[in-house]
Amino acid sequence: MKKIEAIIRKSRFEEVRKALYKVEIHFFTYWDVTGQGNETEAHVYRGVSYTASDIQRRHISFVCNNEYAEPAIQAILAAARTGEVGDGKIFVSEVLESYRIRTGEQGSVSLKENR
Amino acid sequence: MKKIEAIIRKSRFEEVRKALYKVEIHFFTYWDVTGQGNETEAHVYRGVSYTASDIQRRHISFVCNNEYAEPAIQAILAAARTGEVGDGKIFVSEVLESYRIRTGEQGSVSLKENR
Amino acid sequence: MKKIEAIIRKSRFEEVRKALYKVEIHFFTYWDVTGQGNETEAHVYRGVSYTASDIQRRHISFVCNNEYAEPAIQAILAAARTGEVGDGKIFVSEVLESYRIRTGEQGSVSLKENR
Amino acid sequence: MQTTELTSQIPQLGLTVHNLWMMVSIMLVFIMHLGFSTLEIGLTRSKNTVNILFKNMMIVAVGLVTYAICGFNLMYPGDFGCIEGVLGFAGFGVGPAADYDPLTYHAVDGIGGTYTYWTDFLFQGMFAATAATIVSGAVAERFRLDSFFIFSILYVGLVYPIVGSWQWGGGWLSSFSIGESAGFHDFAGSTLVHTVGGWAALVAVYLVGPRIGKYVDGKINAIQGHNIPLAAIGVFLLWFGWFGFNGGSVLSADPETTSKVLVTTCMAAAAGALSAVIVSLVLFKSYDLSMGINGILAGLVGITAGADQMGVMDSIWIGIIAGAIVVGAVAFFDRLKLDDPVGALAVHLACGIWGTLAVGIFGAKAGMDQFLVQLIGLAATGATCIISSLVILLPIKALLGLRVSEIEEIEGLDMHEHQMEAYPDFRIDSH
Amino acid sequence: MQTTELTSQIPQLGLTVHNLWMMVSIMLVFIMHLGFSTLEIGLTRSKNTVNILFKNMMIVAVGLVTYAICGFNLMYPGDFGCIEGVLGFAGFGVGPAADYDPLTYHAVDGIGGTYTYWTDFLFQGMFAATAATIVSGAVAERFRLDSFFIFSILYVGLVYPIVGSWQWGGGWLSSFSIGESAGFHDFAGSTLVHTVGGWAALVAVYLVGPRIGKYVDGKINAIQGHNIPLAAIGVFLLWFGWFGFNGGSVLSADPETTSKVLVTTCMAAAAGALSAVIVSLVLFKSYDLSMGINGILAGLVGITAGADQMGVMDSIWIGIIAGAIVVGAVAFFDRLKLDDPVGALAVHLACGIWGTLAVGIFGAKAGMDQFLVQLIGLAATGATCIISSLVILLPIKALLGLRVSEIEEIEGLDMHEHQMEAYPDFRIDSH
Amino acid sequence: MQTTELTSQIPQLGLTVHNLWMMVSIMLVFIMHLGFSTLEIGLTRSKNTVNILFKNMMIVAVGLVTYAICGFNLMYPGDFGCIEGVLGFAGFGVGPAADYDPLTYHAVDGIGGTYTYWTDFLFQGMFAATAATIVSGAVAERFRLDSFFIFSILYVGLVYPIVGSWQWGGGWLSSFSIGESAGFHDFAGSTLVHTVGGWAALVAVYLVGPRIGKYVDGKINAIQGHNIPLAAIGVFLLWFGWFGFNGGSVLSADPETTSKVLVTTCMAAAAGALSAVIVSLVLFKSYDLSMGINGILAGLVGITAGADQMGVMDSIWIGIIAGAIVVGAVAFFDRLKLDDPVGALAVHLACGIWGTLAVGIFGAKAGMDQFLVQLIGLAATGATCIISSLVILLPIKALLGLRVSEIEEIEGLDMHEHQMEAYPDFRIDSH
Ligand SMILES: Nc1ncnc2c1ncn2[C@@H]1O[C@H](COP(=O)(O)OP(=O)(O)O)[C@@H](O)[C@H]1O
Ligand SMILES: Nc1ncnc2c1ncn2[C@@H]1O[C@H](COP(=O)(O)OP(=O)(O)O)[C@@H](O)[C@H]1O
Ligand SMILES: Nc1ncnc2c1ncn2[C@@H]1O[C@H](COP(=O)(O)OP(=O)(O)O)[C@@H](O)[C@H]1O
Repeated sequence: MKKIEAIIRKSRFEEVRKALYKVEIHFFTYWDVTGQGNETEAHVYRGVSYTASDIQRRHISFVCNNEYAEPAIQAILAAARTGEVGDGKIFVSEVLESYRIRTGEQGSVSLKENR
Repeated sequence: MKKIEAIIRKSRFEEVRKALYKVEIHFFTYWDVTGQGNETEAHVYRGVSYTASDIQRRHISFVCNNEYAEPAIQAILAAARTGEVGDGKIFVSEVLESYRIRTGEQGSVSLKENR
Repeated sequence: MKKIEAIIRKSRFEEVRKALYKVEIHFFTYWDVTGQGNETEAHVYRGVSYTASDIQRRHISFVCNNEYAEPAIQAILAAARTGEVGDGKIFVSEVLESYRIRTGEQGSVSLKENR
Repeated sequence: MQTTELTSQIPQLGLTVHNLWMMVSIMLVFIMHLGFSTLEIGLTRSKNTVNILFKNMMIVAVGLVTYAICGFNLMYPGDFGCIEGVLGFAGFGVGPAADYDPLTYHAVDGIGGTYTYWTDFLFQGMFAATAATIVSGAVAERFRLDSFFIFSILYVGLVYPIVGSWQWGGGWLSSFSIGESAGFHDFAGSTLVHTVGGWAALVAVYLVGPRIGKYVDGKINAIQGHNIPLAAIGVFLLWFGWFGFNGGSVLSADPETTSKVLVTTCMAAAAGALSAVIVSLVLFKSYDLSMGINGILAGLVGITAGADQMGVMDSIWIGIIAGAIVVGAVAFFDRLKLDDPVGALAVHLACGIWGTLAVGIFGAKAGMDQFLVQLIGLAATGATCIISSLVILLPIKALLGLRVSEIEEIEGLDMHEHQMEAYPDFRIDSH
Repeated sequence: MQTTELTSQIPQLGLTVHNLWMMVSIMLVFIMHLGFSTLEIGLTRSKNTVNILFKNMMIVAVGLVTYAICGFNLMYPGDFGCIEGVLGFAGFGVGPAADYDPLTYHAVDGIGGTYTYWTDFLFQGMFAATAATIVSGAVAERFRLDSFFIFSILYVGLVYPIVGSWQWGGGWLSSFSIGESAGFHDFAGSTLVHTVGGWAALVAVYLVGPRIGKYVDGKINAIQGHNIPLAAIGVFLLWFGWFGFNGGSVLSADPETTSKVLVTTCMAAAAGALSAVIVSLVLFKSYDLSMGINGILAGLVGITAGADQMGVMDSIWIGIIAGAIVVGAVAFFDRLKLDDPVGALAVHLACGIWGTLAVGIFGAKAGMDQFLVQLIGLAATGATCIISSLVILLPIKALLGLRVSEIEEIEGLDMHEHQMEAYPDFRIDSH
Repeated sequence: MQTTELTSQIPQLGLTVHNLWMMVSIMLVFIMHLGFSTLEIGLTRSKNTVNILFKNMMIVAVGLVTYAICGFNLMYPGDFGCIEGVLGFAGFGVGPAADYDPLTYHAVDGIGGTYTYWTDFLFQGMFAATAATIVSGAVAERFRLDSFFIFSILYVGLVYPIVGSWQWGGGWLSSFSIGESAGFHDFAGSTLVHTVGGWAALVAVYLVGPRIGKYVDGKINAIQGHNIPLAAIGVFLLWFGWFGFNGGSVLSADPETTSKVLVTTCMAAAAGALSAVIVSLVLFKSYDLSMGINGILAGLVGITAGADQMGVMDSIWIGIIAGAIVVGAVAFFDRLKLDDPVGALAVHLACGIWGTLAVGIFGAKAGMDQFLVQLIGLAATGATCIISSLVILLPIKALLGLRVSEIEEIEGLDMHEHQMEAYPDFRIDSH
């Protein structure tokens, strides 16, 4: 099982969501984070102009069986790209075990569709 | 050391907290996330009814020594379950190292109680 | 590649940011979480005094190449410490792969500076 | 123009001035409903915000309509056809009598007519909804919406005006006297509005039970309100509205009386704030803004019964005592496990009682006889309100239930009763 | 003092009273702009909040200044020098005529002078900005700021006052009659303010197109507003302001008329709220607060044309129908893919039309002739507004464009046009 | 009724009307405190919200009470027993003199009595707290609560009324003249309220030092306010309140003067908004709402000294210049490292000075002599305020300290001084 974490622009979120659907990733969890990176944003406040390198981004995280990982990564890479500095990153790591709380199922079956 | 991540219903949070206490998990970190999954929620807004599959959930995360992992998982499974679609997931992964910032302690001792 | 996760006091955030800069960690992602631990906070609300053990903390997360990990950890340990209960934790885990969305670069090069 | 011609305009001009003041007061009392709304949502959790706003907004509408249908004619029946001094009814609907002349509709000696029929109706109508709003705050976060509205319609449509008629409609209470005392005195409604709302709130809070998590294992937990700025906006707007609530209750723009009423009102509010803050600083070692808010309201409710009778120092004392009472009362009701998220019982019931009694202690009417009259008036109206509330609420409880389901309460009434969130863009960390 | 000396003060005293009421009304109409502001930001997404506030705040400034420069003298030209009954202009700038005497500036039979030149200007100036604000709400979240201001300046500076002059400035509409009817009747501006804003909003919404994500694959999506408490504050403040909008439109403090206008206004608002809530409860099985809010506004807009003509029951019926119309109209405009984030078309256009027609159906002037006059008045003003809006907007569209870029719309106008966030401390989960 | 009988009511009727206007003004000035509250919390960080609300709410209470105890009698001493024209005191407490008659208490030629003793006290009392509120905004986010209240009590209780007595109490400044000039002119308090607050703010800001992180390594950082909608609500309410602040300062409801004052007030506010926005658009290439907000306030403060003297064009010019000044002043104070989170120095001090001087430049009194008188008045009051502030603040600094601890400042005053959060349900990303 792999855990895929992607830090993307909020404005690309809907595209990424759609792309993940296409590769059968229907389950994921996301939250908003602040990213510190290359990109900066111009602000003006009461006559002070300044640039901030803290930029709001969306963090998407999901766990999937190994065979889903590569297509999902490609899907995100394609959907989240604008080509401008600040498009974000994808990280992949290993997950040992997974449980579906509702049924108590364990292992790769717990990641499969089941209503 | 294991990292346990659980994505649960907000309404089950207090139960889960209590259950974790019983298995001696007194330390954890949580934040609110949006989950995309099977469950949908009905909304009405200015005469438009719609269902959303983005549902607010709570993400609990903690790192514990290996022997604590299994009881903690069972505790969450029991406390977070309602039996309805949308109860959430638990993921387990390996952690290489841990530090307590206050004391600089490293390794499994840093996860033990110490006031 | 290593993923470093640190849960720190919000009030130490600026110090930690500076310390990470010094060890050439220019990229990271952070968000606010609630920590459940030893520390408690006193509150008063409409005549009821109570203590809460849910305390707002900041969660910093970044992935770096192996040789950067140790200096980064030491930097955080030094910058985030106040010596009072509640200073937080650092966790280290293994990451399998990393991608830069903008360029599609993969592997350790994707973690290097590139504008 | 001829002198006499001009002079004949004077009564009309007088009516215009006084009526203008009353219309300003109407608006001020109206805006109190916004004050109540933001105060109540500020002091409760975000997950119930839409629900509370819905109640507070609709209660104005329901209040005005029921008052138009029957409330006004129950409260000001003219003569008490049904039971002398206790119950009268001038028929359904509104509209002036055939021989209506605004110049004489409400004429004050030495002043002349002071307002029109329409002003009268609207001013009273705006007051009416207040009583139900008080209940809404006290039972917030767990009361069923439908049950609340059934209760409100009956309470605002029937109980409030009937009790009100005893005093303001010229019923038995207005002429009830002991010894020297010249009748029950309730200038702007410490009893007739605030305790009438407060008693119903008490019964409703008792019947519906506390919120989940409020009293656990004998411990009192604080359930914090989610938006203190909104609560602060609420209390400022309520103070603002009270200029009309008390100022308008003079029923004319008489300069000396109205301006003095504004002074006593403001001094009581200021004193209430200071006293509540100082008392809670001593007790809890903290500058407790939530108590400061309650202290202002305590002072305002406390002065309401006697705002026209008090001197400056009297009103400061009334405010100081009200501020202390409210701190004690919040703790007291908590001790009794009467869970009142916004402190409505402490403010409206406890300080409404205090304000009514204060007329017998401070100011122009002070005296043992007056004190007794006030006490009896309180007892009579209190008993009536408690009994009526039970008579209305118990059947509702049996048929519909008063309380939402547990899951609804935990996940919030907004999502379940309204399928809407108050703050969809914000990350909420609901508690 | 001598009797005659005293008596000679009566006209001045009358002027003072009536003028005082008008000044109170000015303030109330002013505060409506705060109401519009919070309503509009409440019903839109957090990422566009600064933008909407900027528009609403600056529109007051722009409105007042353009009205001072030319609007006032276009709307109240005295005589129609240019085209009889259609277009007149009394010159740039403001200031009373040489022979100005406040006692006769606006004298009402049997009452005398009721306000000064300055009161007149400011009251009308506060009204003027309202029309542009209506447009602002309807095109929120995607309209360019510069294009909006160019449009507003021209529309508030020219179109609004010219159309207004036809009726309130004594132009052709004010004396237009069919059969028995005594001229077009628009008491406080259902047509002249609300539909004038509404038609422009319709054209602008059509030209600018819907927000991204609103209509996808033939499906209508709800884009929730981000702050329901602010929307609720808005609607309360608008109701509050309407006391002055309608009450001040009496143009004197005449006690009987003003107080009755306040009653009809409030009853229509209350009825509108109840009706919209009940209709949407039946249709959507949900207590829809957002519709309750629209219902109140619907009732208020609906009563505005005939607030002085209606009885209590008439105003309740007008409110009930307005409340039902608004629910239908929201769905109707959505069906037409006219995306209106705050419901301005449903409230101001649909209910403005309804209110104008209602004068021919309910109340003192009801009758077929009057109905036709109202209809023709609506048609004439509507056509003028639509054409003028096109004439102004099409060139702007060609030169500057009406719409912000896609990325700007997705990331929010706040960051792009203002480089500022509305809530920097809060975690926003923008949608 | 007999003609003479009726006629005898005229003076009383006049008093009623004028007093009514003053009571309306009292309410409007009162609601300014809500405006200040939401403006200040909007422009500061969420972690200090409860603290600021606490200060703003309690300052009203403290202001009214200290004004009742001694302020009123210091400001309007009747005769200057202590130092002729400089210091007088009519004793502790409030209450009219034995021979008090409202008909003559404040009689204006040709108008008669215009308000009662009570109205006078309350109107002045509402003004008094304003000065301390100005300070509260400027030192927000780092000043100790206890030190602030000690300062406020002394400043509002002693300095404000003594300085005020020089002009409004009939002291030396009111009759000070050079050449042709007819005495210092400060209609509604550009000097006596706004700069009196502003100078104290300047001293306090200087003594307490900037917020951590504001000036780092010679760079000026922006510390954004957390809730722009609240700031916008604040500025609208302040404008609304200014109708009473300036309108009430006419001290009667005289129709021509009051309505013209409202016009000049509104035009200056509108012009200030436009000018500040345009200037900052040119300088910073951004539609800066925060500057628009300051521009409105700048215009309002600027017109306050001469609102009764100006024509429409004068007031527009005053507003335009004030709007430009405020943009420059914000940058200027930042350059001096005087950290003022809400721009109180730029608005109240800089534009208060501008407004005072403008009386010598624009309007009916313009002239070199008048300009000099205004300048000297400014210098005298300014010196007094600065010295008094130092005399009060330095001992407080020595004994208690002015500033909270570093950890308290970083984590927020709310948690440390109040143990309460403003938004417990929201995820805060504090900065
Ligand atoms: N090594 C990292 N660990 C965690 N988050 C990262 C890392 N590198 C980048 N990010 C996240 O990705 C975002 C975009 O990165 P940035 O450097 O601005 O652009 P780019 O990747 O296009 O060079 C950052 O804001 C940050 O949130
Ligand atoms: N593979 C996954 N990766 C990350 N989060 C997941 C995954 N599967 C489910 N979740 C989270 O769990 C929540 C509940 O899942 P859902 O499919 O709705 O119910 P159930 O698990 O009962 O079938 C989702 O909203 C999502 O936040
Ligand atoms: N094992 C853990 N897993 C996840 N988070 C933890 C763990 N231990 C501590 N934390 C986080 O660190 C914070 C500080 O820990 P605490 O026990 O209060 O202080 P200390 O580490 O100084 O003893 C907690 O609030 C919690 O957020």
